[in-house]
Amino acid sequence: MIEIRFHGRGGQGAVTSAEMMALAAIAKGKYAQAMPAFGAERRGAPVLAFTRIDDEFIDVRQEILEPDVVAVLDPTLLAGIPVAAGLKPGGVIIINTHKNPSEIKKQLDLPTDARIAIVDATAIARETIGRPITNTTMLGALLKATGVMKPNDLVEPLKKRFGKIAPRNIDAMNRAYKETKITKGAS
Amino acid sequence: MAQSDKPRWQELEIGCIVTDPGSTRYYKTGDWASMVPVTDPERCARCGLCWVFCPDMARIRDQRTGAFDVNEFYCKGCGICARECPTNAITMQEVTD
Amino acid sequence: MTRRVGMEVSFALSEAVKNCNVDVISAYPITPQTHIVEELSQMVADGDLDAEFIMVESEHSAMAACCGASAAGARTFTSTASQGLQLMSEIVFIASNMRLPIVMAVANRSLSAPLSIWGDHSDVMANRDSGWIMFFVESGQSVHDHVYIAYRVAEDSRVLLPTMVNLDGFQLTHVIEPVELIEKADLGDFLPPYDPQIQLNPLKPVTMGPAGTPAMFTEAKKAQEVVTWNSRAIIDEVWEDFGKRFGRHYKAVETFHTDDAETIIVSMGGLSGTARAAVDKMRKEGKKVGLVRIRLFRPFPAEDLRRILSPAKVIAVCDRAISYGGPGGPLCSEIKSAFFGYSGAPYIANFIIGLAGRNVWVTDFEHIADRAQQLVLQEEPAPYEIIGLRE
Amino acid sequence: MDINVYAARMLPQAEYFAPGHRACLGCGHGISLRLIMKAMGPRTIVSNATGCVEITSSTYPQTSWRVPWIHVAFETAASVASGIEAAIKALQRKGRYPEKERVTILAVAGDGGTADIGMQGLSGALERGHDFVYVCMDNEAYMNTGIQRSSSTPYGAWSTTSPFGAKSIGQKTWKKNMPAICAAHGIPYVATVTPAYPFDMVDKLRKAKEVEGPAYVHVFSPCPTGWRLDPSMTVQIARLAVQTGAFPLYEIVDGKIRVTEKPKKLLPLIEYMRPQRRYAHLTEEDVKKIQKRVRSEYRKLLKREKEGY
Repeated sequence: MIEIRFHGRGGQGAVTSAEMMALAAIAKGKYAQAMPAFGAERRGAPVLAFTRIDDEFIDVRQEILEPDVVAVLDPTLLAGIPVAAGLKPGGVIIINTHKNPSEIKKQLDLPTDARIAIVDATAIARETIGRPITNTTMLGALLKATGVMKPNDLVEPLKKRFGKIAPRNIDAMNRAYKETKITKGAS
Repeated sequence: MAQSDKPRWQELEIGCIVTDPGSTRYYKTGDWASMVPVTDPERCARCGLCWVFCPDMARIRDQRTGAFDVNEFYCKGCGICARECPTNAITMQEVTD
Repeated sequence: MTRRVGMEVSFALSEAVKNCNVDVISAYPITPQTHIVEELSQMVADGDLDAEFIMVESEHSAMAACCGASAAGARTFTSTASQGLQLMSEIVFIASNMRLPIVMAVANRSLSAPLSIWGDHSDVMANRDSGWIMFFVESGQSVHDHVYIAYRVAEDSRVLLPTMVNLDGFQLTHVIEPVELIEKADLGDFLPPYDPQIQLNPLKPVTMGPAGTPAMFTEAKKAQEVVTWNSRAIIDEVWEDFGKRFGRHYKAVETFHTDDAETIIVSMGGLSGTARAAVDKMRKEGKKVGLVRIRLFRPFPAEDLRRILSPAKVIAVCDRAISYGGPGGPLCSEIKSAFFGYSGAPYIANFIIGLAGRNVWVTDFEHIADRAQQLVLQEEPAPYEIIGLRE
Repeated sequence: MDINVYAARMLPQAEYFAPGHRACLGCGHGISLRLIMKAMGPRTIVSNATGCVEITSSTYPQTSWRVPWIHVAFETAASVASGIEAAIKALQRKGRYPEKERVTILAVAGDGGTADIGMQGLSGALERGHDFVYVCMDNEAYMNTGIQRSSSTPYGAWSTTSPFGAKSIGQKTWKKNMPAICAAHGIPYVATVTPAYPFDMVDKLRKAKEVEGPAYVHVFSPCPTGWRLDPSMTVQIARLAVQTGAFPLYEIVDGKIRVTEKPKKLLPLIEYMRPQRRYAHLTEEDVKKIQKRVRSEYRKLLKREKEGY
């Protein structure tokens, strides 16, 4: 089972990212689960969302404390939120940032042999979608960093969810898939 | 104590519905009356106002004469008919056994 | 054929309501039930569901309108949660004695105060004695299936009782997961059109909901009690038929690894999944732990529970509600009374978990199993314990 | 002779509300319900709130109703009616309702079930525009439970929970204006009626029935028991209520008011109050004060009628 935790701010679409991953996995015949952390938070507040993907029926319904993958949709979260908390050894953290990996590494408390994937999702989203909404862009980075599915697998769920603006979101995902850089994390 | 004249639980309708419409017609409210209206058929104008104003449907019209009189099975003896009768044809009298 | 899709559990529920071809929906929005009524509104707006949707001004009116609609012979649906269930509670009790086969999905949520939008079983437990048949489901699939099952049971002429499908707020309602949708065509004659036994109809007038004097009230309640117990046979029959048709087999009490278990965790609703994962883990570690999931809460499956739980040494009952100043959790007190007077009862420990959506982890269930085994060694029976409490 | 003499013969003979009901002797509801049901006819379904009407007409295993009738709870007459209306709409559309013609849905509730506990449900049903007739059987207090005040109890009246005493005049508030509240929902028909004017009552209820959408009819229905009144005076007191201006008869059709009974000169209010011992404790001053208010309210109605709103 792969467990993914998304960090974002209310309104940035972290929940949508989690849902798109689950829907794509289910469409491929896998078992998957997506859920938000059920807070009372409103637009702008830090939020969490979770996705589980497995080949077998998923029993657990708890939130994810020890993720295999963490995706951070908003670079400003790094300052206040321990986004890497519980990240499994060998896990991967994907961060939307224009900074370079060594700068980012200093801000994070990473387990041994964790990997860092970085992508300037905000820039890509701005250029491709026209708005700094990074949820679909970050999906590209997530796919690149984990290999759990191919960008093509997300096309149908994205089309269904985004309708007319789906092509731009798919472009953003594909571009992020290409531009994501993965490095080893803590030594 | 068993109440043998009442239905047993097995005999109740689904959801205690009542399937006989208007079945209170079997219930004698005439017992309540301490007064009873007595109508003078000579003075009765056959207007039917007593029938209109009776809360208990206790005014009946004589098919032959058209005059109105009391149905003692239902009449509770309120006296509205006597008070409303435009020709003062009705008087209230005490019920005697 | 059934179609396997990923969807939010609230939508899987709404799909089933649509496929049941309900005639009237009457509901008032409340978190975490909102996605259900939003989806159903859209279905009606799109013409996918030919029903009257009464957007009432309160849950009290929601249930009252359901009573009117059901009495007029309509297949009727509503959904609520928490404060909403409490507000309509007066009418919830009336619907059952009037034998109106309304189906209601309750997105279980805690009761104020303090105000909480998050899930537990306080709402349904406060309506425990309302005379409704009560199912508890634990996955999107069982939610979807139990809408069909609920209508089939409720409308059976031998039953005619309102039926509640309890699904945990957020932990089920807001989760996306795979569901095999039963399409209308697959449903076949599993759910025949509703043929009302009693109906408000000018061609055959009946009086419904008359005043009951002391001379008949007791008989009316006895009749209600008997029909509620008798519904169990029909529920089993419907589950069996459902299993044959759709391959998913449901029972009043479902078991995992209970045969040789020394410790059995008892759970109800959405947290059963996490409990099952915990039991799997403990089994791998060689611990003789099993799990019982109670799917049917009313009529209460006391006999099934006695049979299944008797061989174990320790039972750990998990409640998501407290009976203040009473015996702890309502589920546990029912299980204890199911055993009272029977010889060879196991030790029964009670744990309060997941109040107002408090996370319950696999490790919590491991702790519950361990703790129950410690408690059995104590001389005095222990009162309930609250899991995850800061003290 | 009174116009009502001819009216009697023009009323339908059929009774849909049966005798043998357990209402008090001289009960205004008995007269009103008979007349209401004559106007509604046999193709009617009644949703009844808990109250005097409900309890005296449905003592299991008997019923006074010859039409389909349902009682759910105290505050639910309108919401249950909405459910019935929606169900019949859906079932007729789907060809699954035995009656193919238009069915009249009648909600019946007392003043407590309307102006107090049932107000929210009524407002909701009016706002949603269900096709139904709502009748408020106003006997100006909770009579079923033993004469407790409601918001429909008139100023100064005694009740068991608005007693008069050294520091109390009795009811301290003016009667809530339910017809105005209902009219404010913009519904097509609102009317006030009383059994002393039976022809007017049946006429208005027929209009209420015919109109599409919600109709609200406020029935001034004297309660000899609660008003401490000679039971033979039920009709007379209702007539006096109209003639003194205490309860004016009017209708509001699509927002326009028409006063349907206009006494040439209003009688002194004391003639209406004197026979009712619920007012016996009032001083002359009190009566003057109440009459002043009654007359100013009545003038307001006439002004509204004249100005056409």
